Amino acid sequence: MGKFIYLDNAATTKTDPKVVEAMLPYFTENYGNPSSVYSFAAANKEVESEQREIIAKSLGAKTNEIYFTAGGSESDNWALKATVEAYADKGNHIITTKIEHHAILHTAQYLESKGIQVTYLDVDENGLVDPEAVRAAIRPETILISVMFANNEIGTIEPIKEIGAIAKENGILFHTDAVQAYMHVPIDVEELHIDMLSASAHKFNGPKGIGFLYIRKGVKIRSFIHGGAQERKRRAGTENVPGIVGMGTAAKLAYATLDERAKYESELRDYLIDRVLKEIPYTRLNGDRVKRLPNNANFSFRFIEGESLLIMLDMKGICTSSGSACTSGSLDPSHVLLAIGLPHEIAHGSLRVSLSEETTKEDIDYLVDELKKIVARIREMSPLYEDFLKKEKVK
Amino acid sequence: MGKFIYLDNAATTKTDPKVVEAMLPYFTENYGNPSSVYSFAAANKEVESEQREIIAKSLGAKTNEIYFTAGGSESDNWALKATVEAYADKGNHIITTKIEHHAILHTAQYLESKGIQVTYLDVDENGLVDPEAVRAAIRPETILISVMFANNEIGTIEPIKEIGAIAKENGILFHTDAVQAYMHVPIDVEELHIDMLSASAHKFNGPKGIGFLYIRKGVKIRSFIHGGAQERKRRAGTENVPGIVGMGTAAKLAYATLDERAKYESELRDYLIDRVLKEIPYTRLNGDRVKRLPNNANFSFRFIEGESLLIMLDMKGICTSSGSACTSGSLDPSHVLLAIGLPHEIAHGSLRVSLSEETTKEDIDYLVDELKKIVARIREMSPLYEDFLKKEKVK
Amino acid sequence: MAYSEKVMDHFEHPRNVGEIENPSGVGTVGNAKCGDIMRIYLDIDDNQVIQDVKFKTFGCGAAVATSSMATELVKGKTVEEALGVTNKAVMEALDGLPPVKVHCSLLAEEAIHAALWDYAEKHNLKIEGLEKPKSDIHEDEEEEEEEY
Amino acid sequence: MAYSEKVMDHFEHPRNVGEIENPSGVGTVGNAKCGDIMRIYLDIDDNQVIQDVKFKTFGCGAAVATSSMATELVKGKTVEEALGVTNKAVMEALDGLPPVKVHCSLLAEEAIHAALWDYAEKHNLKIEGLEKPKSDIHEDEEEEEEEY
Ligand SMILES: Cc1ncc(COP(=O)(O)O)c(C=O)c1O
Ligand SMILES: Cc1ncc(COP(=O)(O)O)c(C=O)c1O
Repeated sequence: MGKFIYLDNAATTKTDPKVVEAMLPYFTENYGNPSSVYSFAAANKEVESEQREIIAKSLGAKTNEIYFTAGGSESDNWALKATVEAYADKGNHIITTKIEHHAILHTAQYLESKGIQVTYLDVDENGLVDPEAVRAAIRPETILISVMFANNEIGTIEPIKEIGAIAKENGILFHTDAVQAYMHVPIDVEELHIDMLSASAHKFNGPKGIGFLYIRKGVKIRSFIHGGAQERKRRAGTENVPGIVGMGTAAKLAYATLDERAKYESELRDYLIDRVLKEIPYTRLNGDRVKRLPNNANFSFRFIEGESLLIMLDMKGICTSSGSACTSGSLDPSHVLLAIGLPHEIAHGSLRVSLSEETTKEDIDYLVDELKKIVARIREMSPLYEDFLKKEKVK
Repeated sequence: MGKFIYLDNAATTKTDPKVVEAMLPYFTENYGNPSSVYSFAAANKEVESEQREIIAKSLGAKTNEIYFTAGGSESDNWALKATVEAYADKGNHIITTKIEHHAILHTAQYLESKGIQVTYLDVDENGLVDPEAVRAAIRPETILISVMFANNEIGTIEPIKEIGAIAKENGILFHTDAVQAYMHVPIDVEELHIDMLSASAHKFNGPKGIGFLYIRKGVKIRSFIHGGAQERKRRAGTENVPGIVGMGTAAKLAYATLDERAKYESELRDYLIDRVLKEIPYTRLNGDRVKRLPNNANFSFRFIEGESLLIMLDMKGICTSSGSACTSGSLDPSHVLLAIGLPHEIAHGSLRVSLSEETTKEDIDYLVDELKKIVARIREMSPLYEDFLKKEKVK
Repeated sequence: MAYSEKVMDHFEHPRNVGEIENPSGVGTVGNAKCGDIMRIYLDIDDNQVIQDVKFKTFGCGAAVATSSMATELVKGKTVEEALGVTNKAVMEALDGLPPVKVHCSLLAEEAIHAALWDYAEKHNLKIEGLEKPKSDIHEDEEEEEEEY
Repeated sequence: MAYSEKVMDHFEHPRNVGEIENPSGVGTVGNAKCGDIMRIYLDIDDNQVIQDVKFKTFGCGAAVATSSMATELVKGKTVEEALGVTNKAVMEALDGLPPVKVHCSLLAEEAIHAALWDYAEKHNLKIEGLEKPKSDIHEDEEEEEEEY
């Protein structure tokens, strides 16, 4: 095998070997069901509590405000659907944005089919939500504002604090999908007035299939998955102890390195952005230049379709994505890129590069060098580029 | 540490070390998101398919009828809630039983709060549902029958084939919660006319936090967790690849040994039942003597409360349970034991012993010997036993 | 269950299990439906000092431990002093109880009161501050999750 | 994406990429909105034999591979034979396509037809069996999951 450079950390991350090590005893040794009476298993309840505490601390939350789920999608579904149900007497309107992940967007559309009113806020050309637009969208019957912390495709970080303050002022619950942001930027639920927050372990070097929903004490939502009395009766199902330990361990490790990681990755990211914009013509950066996840860069190369680009990069041992992983295979261009105003043919030609702390400057140099060649090669093959050149000549 | 005898395999099982070994590469090496384009990650799509095939084969189902979930509770919630939604024009009545797991029971109660009509069928003193009672409960507006394959507390195996036939005859969907039965008794969804089936990996030496819902092709239910296009657009969320591989591997191993395991365990179970009933007075076996899970025994000891019994057994290194794990900590006696007609004070004194293929005759002998002493000791302390003896004397 | 060591000790080695023949007072509280029944026997001398105390309990680990501790706490005390032994005192002496088990300590307090009431009735006494005990304290219980 | 080796080969080494100056016929189909555009250039001699063919494609891996394969299949054929090159033939020659990518093979067939139509119009010919091509075949698409 030749080169292997993984630059798709926004899709998923490598589980840290230390995390796996921490999980291992809970498969074959301490495998007991935490709800059991005997000490062998009941000890796992304690272990769970410790993980909950690690996570709570990282958010400025209380231990009993953290509820384990099977991942970001479940957390998002829970937050939206259960809020709508619990606050039905208060109103039937929710506010979200056009650039949410499908876990929010499709859930909101589902709720619309059940008679809920949904406002999907526009964003500006950098993907930013205007807090004043949030305020303007509030109605007497608004029960929930859900705005993602940072966008998974273009990396833009939203003005969460401002939106949180508006929500609080108006007595409306505020949920944020922080799946991309948690453990990549600092988050304090008190300071930001966040009432609910979704996260997923596999986005910060934890295992897949485990996540959590932070629910502020006093928020009256009930279960999304009904059954046993786990998670203070709010989320049924035998606890995924190895997964929980994996997520807790990953959170502990990631929290300790948050600042230095962010610094390292954002410098590398800026180096990447600068080189690409300078060296490859007809290219734009998507997302805000400054209010941006430390590990995210997203480009559009005109006259180029994304999948070809990805496959050619793959042939050079480079893993990247176009749009979000979940929608690849679909024929539609990214709803996020359309929302920031890109025309269809440009939206089709986007590339997301998401770094990790293991990414090196050499990796980035290799990427950019290959990218230049590949973009040139695909453009050679593109009828759109042909037409463009012909028009240029005429001028 | 002294003795350690795990006899609570109905609560959860040890993850097979071979299963863990199979999972390991998917944490730190093949960690790619299966929805990604590049070959490194896309290969995981294949791997997933293989697991799906193993499971489909074990049920006589087709590969694309297996949908991965986060466990039995999610599968149960999905089956009930999505059916009610998808078949709303057909009707608003579902039929289930009084002895279902809370994942079904609480979901059904939730649906009642949304205006769905639910019939909870009685069972006989052995916990058996009468197929004719199912037939009698059918109304023109009945859209779903959900009867568990085998009960998690008392181990009774329900007449699934007869119920399946009745459902089919009447054109009504049939779901079965097979969380306790799958990989413990043979199941063929064609032969038994099952339209949907829930299972959970940690009940057959797979990992926690992963399960599946079998959905017969043609059943029109949609997503319960909305979002990305995973699982043929029916269940969103980045696939839990290690979990899926763990479940597939566990299913493969368990399927290969199903018959011999069932034979071994049921012989041991019968030995246990015979000894206990013979050697401990004022004791009854709960659940059907013959139509019973190979690894389940459930007893009621009069004048005794279950938790004390469990703790004393725990002190002897024996892990067992009383009622189901999920409800321990609650003060209510098991709804299953009440449904088979036990009075409250007897329902409080039940003990579930669930074996595995690792359980030995020596383990059982040790258990019974300790049990005799402990039961005697607790009865000595019991005011109910005191009253009973006084009454006996008067006679 | 996360019982304290003290609870486990009193569960494993319960003090004062048994009956007293011809007790000065006996009280039984709780009911089988809820899963715990406690019976306390008191032997009280002419100076209203509790000379001996025994119990029988049908119930969980906490029920046994609180019965045991309650008997220890009232033994050798006067009736008046025994009345002051609250469920809080029992809990503290046991280094605490899990929230779902707090009702056991209430039951233990109530069992003592019931035995004292029986003593008072039998001896035609009026004990200051002693009310007719409820036989079942479960109605007082609260859900753990108060906010929803 | 699970492309066959053949698809990958044609994607990595596409045959007949380029333009033909003064082509006998040229056809462009698809649209940028849907993410694929194919343009086929034909050089057809007086005996209606396709002497040369070139393509340019904006699109995914399958779009490039089907364009490449389609040009290979029509090269050296007569116009009539070329008309018989269906999307099925292209798919088979590529050892199949993932279900979501079948439309690419339809697009390739359509691009050939469009170029032939252009050739026919320019030369005032009527080609038996050739209909005016749709520029966009996406309307024919089906959801993968037919049953719900
Ligand atoms: C019959 C039955 N159904 C459903 C479940 C729920 O499965 P899980 O805890 O894996 O969500 C269980 C076990 O807990 C069970 O025994
Ligand atoms: C912003 C955002 N929300 C939600 C999700 C869903 O998380 P998961 O796939 O872990 O369910 C993702 C990632 O896939 C995401 O990036």
